[in-house]
Amino acid sequence: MIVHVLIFGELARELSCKEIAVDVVSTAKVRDVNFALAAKFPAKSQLFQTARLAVNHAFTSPDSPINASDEVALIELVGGG
Amino acid sequence: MIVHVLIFGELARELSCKEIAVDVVSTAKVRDVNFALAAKFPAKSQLFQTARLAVNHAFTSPDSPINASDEVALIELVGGG
Amino acid sequence: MSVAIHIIDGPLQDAINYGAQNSFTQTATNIGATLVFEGVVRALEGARHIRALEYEVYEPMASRTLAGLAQDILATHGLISITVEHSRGQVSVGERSFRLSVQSAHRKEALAATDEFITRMKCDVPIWKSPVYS
Amino acid sequence: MSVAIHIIDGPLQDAINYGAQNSFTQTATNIGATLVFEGVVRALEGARHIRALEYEVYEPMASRTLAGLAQDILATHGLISITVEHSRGQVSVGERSFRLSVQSAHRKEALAATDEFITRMKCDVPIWKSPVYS
Repeated sequence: MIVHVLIFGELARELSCKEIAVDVVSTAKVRDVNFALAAKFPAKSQLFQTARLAVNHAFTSPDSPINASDEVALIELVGGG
Repeated sequence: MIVHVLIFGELARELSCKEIAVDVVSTAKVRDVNFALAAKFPAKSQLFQTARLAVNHAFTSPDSPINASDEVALIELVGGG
Repeated sequence: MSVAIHIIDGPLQDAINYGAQNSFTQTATNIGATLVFEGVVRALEGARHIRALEYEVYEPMASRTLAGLAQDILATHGLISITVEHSRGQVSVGERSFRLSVQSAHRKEALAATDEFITRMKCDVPIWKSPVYS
Repeated sequence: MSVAIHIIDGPLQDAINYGAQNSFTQTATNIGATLVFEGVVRALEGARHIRALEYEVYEPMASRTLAGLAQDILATHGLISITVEHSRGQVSVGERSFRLSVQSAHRKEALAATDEFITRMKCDVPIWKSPVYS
């Protein structure tokens, strides 16, 4: 299935996109999305493997299952204030 | 010589006065004023022996000399804010 | 005990007066300390001069995360209230992008809560800032 | 770098806006954090209900001591400015008797300076407060 991951800030500017589509198996968990992101951008492999993903506007564990309809966002390098 | 010591707050209310006169020798130092206050109010002996005295609006050492014309104030138990 | 979160477009305006005056509820008369912290955009970001910062806010997650954080800090530190205001979009140098207002019985918990709130906000709240050069 | 001390008769009014807006000096554009701490008179002093606090201020020593303390804290913590306002005379429950306004480059020094300022003020500054019962 295709999962769309929202990205923000410097990272979005650097990659010139606001959303990354990755292909994962239908039984995928959150960590599989991390691995798929890392595989798609080898130069950012470390960042994507460890980045926190929010699913439907909440942080989740790497073990949580994921669906194609979920809203997934990469929450990393934030800097409010 | 007579030295006048200004007092404030709870202590002034408790003793029903805003100024205490004590008699000290003309070569007296700040600590002699403390001792004279303690002798005058035995019930407050401990407080007066250790209380910080300001001379002419500045904290001074117990060894500083003192004159009858100095403005002496007992700065203890403050509670600004 | 109350928590309020506001995401504001552009720079923050002057603070609403959070003082306890004219609000003699049981709670208000227990307020002994109010602390207002404001974040202001500085002219230098690293070594480069900037004109503004652009704040990107991922909603509703940002508001939810701020509210959860505020509730947690309120309870942990025994505060009376927390109000959070954060800008979205462009905020020029010298303007304010963030305001945290805390009411508590004593100063210690207000200071500790402010420190902890900002530290945790910078880790967990999905708000990104980007420099805007002249 | 500036220090200002104000002894005010009665309760403090709303804060002047210490923000850096519209003051684009070299110093102002380095302000990244402003912190305003206010002390409010609480209804309970110990276990007893009070109507107000009466502040007795020994001048000019109080202003001098506050200024010396502010200068010291400004230098130690590398702040941009400190403004101190303290009431003299009667301040009712819910009203403000003390305000410390700090400007700095970052939040850490503003918080640390506020904490240290208030702790030292309560030891060294000749201001006494007495409860006024209803």
